[in-house]
Amino acid sequence: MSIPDLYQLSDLFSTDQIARRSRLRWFIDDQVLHHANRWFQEGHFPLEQAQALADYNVFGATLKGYDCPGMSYIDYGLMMQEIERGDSGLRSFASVQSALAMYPIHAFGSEEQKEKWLPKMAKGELIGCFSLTEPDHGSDPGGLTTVAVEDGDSFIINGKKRWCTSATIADVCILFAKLNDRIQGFLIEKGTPGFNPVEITNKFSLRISVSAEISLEDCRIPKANILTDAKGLKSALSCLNQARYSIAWGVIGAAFDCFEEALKYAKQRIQFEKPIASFQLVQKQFADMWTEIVSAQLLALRLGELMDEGKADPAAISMAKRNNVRMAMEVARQCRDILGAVGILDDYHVMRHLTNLESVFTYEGTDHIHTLILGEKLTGLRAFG
Amino acid sequence: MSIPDLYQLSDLFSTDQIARRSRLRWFIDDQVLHHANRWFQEGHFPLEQAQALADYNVFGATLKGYDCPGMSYIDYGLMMQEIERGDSGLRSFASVQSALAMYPIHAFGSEEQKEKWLPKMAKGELIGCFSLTEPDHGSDPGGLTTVAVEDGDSFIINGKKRWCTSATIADVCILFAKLNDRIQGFLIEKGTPGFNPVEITNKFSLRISVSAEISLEDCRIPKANILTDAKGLKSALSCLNQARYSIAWGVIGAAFDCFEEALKYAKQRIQFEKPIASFQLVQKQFADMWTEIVSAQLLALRLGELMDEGKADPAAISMAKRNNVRMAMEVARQCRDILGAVGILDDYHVMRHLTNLESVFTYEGTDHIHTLILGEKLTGLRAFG
Amino acid sequence: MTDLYHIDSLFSEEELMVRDTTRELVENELMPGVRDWNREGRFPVEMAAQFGELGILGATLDAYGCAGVSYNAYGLMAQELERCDSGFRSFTSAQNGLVMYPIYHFGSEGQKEYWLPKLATGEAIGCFGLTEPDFGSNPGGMITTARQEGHEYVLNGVKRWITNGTIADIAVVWAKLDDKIQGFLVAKDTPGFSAPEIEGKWSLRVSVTSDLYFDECRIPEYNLLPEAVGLKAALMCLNQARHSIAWGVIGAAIACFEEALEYSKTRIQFDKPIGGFQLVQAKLAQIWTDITKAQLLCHRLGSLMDAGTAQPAAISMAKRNNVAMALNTARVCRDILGASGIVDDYHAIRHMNNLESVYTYEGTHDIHTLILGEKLTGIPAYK
Amino acid sequence: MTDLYHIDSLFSEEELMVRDTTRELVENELMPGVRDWNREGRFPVEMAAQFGELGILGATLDAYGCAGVSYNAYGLMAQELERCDSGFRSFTSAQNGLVMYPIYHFGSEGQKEYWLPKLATGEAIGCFGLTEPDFGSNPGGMITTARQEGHEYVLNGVKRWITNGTIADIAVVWAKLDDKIQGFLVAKDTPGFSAPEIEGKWSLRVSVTSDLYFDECRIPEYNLLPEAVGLKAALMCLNQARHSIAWGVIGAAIACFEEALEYSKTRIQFDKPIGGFQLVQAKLAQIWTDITKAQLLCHRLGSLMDAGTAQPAAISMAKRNNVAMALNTARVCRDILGASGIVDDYHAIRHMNNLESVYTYEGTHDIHTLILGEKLTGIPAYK
Repeated sequence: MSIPDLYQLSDLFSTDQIARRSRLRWFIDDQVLHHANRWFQEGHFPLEQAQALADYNVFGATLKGYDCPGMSYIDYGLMMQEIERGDSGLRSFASVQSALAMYPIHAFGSEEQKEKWLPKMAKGELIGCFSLTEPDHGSDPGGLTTVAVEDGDSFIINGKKRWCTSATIADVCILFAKLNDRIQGFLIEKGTPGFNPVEITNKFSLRISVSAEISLEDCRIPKANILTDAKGLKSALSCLNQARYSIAWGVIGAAFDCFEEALKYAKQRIQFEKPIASFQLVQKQFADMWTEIVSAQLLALRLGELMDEGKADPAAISMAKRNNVRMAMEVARQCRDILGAVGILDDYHVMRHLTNLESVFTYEGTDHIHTLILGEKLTGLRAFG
Repeated sequence: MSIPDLYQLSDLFSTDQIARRSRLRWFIDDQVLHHANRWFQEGHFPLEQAQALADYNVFGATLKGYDCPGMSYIDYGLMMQEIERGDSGLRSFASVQSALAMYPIHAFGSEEQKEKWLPKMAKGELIGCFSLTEPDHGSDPGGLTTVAVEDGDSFIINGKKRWCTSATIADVCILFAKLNDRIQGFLIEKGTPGFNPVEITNKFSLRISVSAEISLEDCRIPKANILTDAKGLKSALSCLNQARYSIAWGVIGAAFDCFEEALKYAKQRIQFEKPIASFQLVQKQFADMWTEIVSAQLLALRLGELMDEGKADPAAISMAKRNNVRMAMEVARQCRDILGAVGILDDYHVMRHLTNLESVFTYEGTDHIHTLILGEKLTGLRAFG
Repeated sequence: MTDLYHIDSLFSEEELMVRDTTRELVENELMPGVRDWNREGRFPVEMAAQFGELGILGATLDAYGCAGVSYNAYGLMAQELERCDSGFRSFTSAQNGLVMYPIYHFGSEGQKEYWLPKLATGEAIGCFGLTEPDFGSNPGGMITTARQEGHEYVLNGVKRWITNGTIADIAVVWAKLDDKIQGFLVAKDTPGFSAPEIEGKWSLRVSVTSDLYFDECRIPEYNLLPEAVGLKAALMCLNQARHSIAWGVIGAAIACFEEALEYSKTRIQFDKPIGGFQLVQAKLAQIWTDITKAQLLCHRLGSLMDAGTAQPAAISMAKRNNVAMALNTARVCRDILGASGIVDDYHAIRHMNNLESVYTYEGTHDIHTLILGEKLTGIPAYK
Repeated sequence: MTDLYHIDSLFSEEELMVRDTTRELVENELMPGVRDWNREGRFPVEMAAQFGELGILGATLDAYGCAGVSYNAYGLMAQELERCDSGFRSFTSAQNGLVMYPIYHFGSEGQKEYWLPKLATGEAIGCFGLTEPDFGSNPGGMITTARQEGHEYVLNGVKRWITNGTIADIAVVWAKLDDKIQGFLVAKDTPGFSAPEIEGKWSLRVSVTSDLYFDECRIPEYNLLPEAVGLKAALMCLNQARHSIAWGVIGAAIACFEEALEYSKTRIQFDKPIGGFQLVQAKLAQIWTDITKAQLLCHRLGSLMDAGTAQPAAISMAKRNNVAMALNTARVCRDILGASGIVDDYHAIRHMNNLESVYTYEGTHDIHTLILGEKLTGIPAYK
């Protein structure tokens, strides 16, 4: 990386962590960044490359047992950062596999469910997805209307879901529905009749990632497919916290990639007979961005320590998700500006990151929702819902 | 403190550090905050209270030997934070005593100078000041025009200095002048004929602090009063780095005080039959400020570690000074807004902090200068001077 | 300030003359004293007569000794006054929009004939008591009461943040009469009425701000303002004041801008004027643009007010935008002045502190945000 | 959008009619297709004739088949076109400001008579070659050359970021002739001249952007534009284009604003429309204010241009301010749309991406900053 490590953050990582980061970086450089703009143009999700991430112990990174890597949250965060240097869509896929599919099975599933799914998911042989959001219930998932009813040895599920990452390629879907008026998680296997995911194709953002709508029409699943220990909305939200954590790290990677690209360009681009990097206005942009990136790294790192110690308050995760995504968006926008006219071309990565981050700003809790989570934590007063 | 420690930063400090911080906080609450608004109105610097800081090992905190405390940079930073919770002017006084007077004597002085001055300065019995800036040379101190010439066993100094904190109350002034066209440091004792400090009285900002102009008219000092090991502008700048470090920590304290005051007010102030803290717009302000405060703490803390290890790049200090002062100003402004009409009264502290921070933004390297230091570090290209 | 958008040519000859006369008064009488008045925390009440002479008081009203100029002419007066200090504009906004306007529109013929000529000359000074300690953004919740007893009304309650309160000869006071908001006139020295000044302000020091206390305060029946019924009447007065604020703060912004620009051209660092550095030019360029837009907004608003077609939300938009603009301008200019910017040899920091009050009063920034939000969405979000 | 400042009443009947006719064309012919054109990355060149019919092409010029409307009328046209997509306004800005304007002002009578009527009907399309790969903000440094050989000029060099290049029948090209900048006309299919399209744009996809290559390209002597001498002539063209940009982006902003406002009123979360939440109202209030100010700025600018008194810095101020305003508006609206905002069922994200180009082209934001800075301080800080 060409950005000086001004706060010597590398010293805060172990040799192992650095080595692991380097290997993954090489993979992303070689196998992802070279193709990302084409994939983005085509709206193509590179499933094989995504599965190859298993070799780097990305999937279920922090989970213990069941052939999962059992690494630290900081290990996990660093990997997410490297993956999102490649693309936010690819990182979204990895977040979903780890935080939203494997995590709930690990946390709330039966022994049988864990043994059946987790080892193969950790290897990337099976893909998972997570379905909570509905067309009319985004920020207020508690209002969801998908319903499960008991019928002999089965549950029958009906409803509509939206914005479900990986749904059309997933082997298993962790889906939340109301059973006797209480939110409950279920495992739905690929190909179950009545489970119909349809890809959303007209996206401008996260085009290297599958998003889908799902209609559930009398979808019948065996009773054994209930997530035994999942209790109410709280369990679903605990998955989101895992995902939000990975976002807080990931977007730093997107910011890095933009920053490096813009810095390189600014040093080479000559105007008025000198590099534009020598102009005060441009230096101001870099100084602002650099400071924000370092601050975001420190925030993510401290949060990782707290996660490893099992002490992170959900509001702490909200603070990092909100701050770091804002930071990355601002960096992408400033870098696009520095690149000038060429910044809109797919010769460069900035515009892809810029549009991707629009989704990241909105998903897993919008900026507003995290604002109000912090507000409530601080004041004890709830200003939403 | 009523702000939840969301990132559990207290765990990062030792029991000793926490205890020391608590003692100093009690002193500031009891001896400073109760009187600060009055002192500010009167433009009064409370010299006795300032000297009492010696009991808390504030002066020359990080220096070793000569009865100095020999503490860590993080110890020092925490103290500066607590002092500036009280007032930026008081912290400025402490910064000058430690970083700009004791530090250069310790780093560049002769053995005799050290023994003469440091023990008594550490005890607060003697006060020091630092004089580099001139009326026409603020951001470019290299252009200074004050001149020293040899004359037998003396140097004779002529010139004009400005914005010299503590000058009228100081027992010794570390003053920079050109000797044979090279910048050199000198010790000038109080009462030396031709050394004439005059207080600047029409300030709106830092009114609990003495700022002065100094005119030097054939000011004759003994040859022994040269700072032997001070070599050029670089030595002067190394003092500024010490001071900037203390600012990066200090302003967090000012931000804390504003934030706590506004939070308390917002929870109690009823409008439309509910506390204004329950309004979304107000919660957004708190969420933004809180995030920035935590980030600033992490930045200062990491910088402190680097200082303790002797590895801090000057640009790293610039990043923290610039970011944290901006943060504190924004916090003060937002808090003033939250306080509404009462925010302009001296029943509250916010407006005092707000105006103080205007000076802090400018001094010890303006925001622009630090911007361009970061720009140069990053691009290798110098956009100023 | 270079008039890049030829904004002067949008005004009539008469409007420009009004502006220039006001500017002359400001330059000759106010600017030389403002530094000391600010230090002392004193409003030079002796200036009121001079404001009266120039037709500034009750400027937009017809007859009863008032000048009857256009809203844009009055706006230019406010701009010139606030170019010196927000305190002078505050005095005028209160006298004109909050005292003379309600007497003119809601008063009896007798009330008009008695008070308006004196107020127009500055012989009498007025204040406006609506805000209460616990009811700032939500004046409808007020708890000051009036009850009728024979041929008198008896007032009880407290008002706060009242500009001119301590120096006023007459107060327009709002209280609940049989649970309905009603306006009254209360003369200085009425028993049971007192108006002590609020001390310790770090903002608007060249302005008098007071509490009003009513303790079984008895006023004659004919001091009821007959048409001043309901909160709406009070809000109409506030709209008048907000118009003058939107204009006035442009003056504060221009003063800061001109000072900082001049400084940037003469302050040498690294062997050239700091105005030659890109970072400084970026700041100057932005605030110049912001001032220009604020001028256009105000000019348009004044035209709508003259035509009687300005909606209250249009006034909210201008008050909210222009005060935020001026506050930001003052801060940026303070920064450009560097260390010098903290001493009162320069005006920027005084304006900066003043504008903190202006940002809050006559509807906080957030309240105007929600007025616009309601206008757009149809949904009130105050609560 | 509620016209809170009665801005419509600032325009003449004729100007409003021009706007409404353009709006009708946009609604009927452009809006239904724009989503697909954007997906395909295609400019529907067949629309040019319809623009011609409505008098949009060469709108402000007199005679030679041009409509001769006011700058404000033309501005309103630009606004309506960009309400659909910045690509349409870009096409028009190039055709009008950068091709027809220089032919009209710098061309010979023969050039005018031959080209202007065809360009005005849309039968011919033009482009403007000034920017080079290494000379964007600093066009004076260009390295494209022209040399005279007998009755011909021979051009060598490369131009970049040329709107309409690949579809143009005629290019206005700037090159150094004896070291002095000079304008020429180069017709399509001239040997040695090629104009391949730039691929891979994620912005302005409904617009053709091209390189122009000149490799010993020979043009007849009479294709020199006689009065197009020096960089100043080229910059005069840019000022024309910038005026239309300043107007156009208001349309993009309005489109985003209206879409987001409508969405906020119908999207229910926590049992109420999100438009009822304070945080959403704060965003809507701010962008509404910003659009209103941009409209007033443009209206004033158009009046100055009609009067012939607009300084170039005044145009810079409006281009810089309004594009930044529109870009911010698009971003905020994209945010209000939530997850839906990333699909092209909604317009906001397309406008947002388009405006990234508009922020950069015809003088980047920073360059206009420094133009204003120089105007204020007298000191150029470009270098």
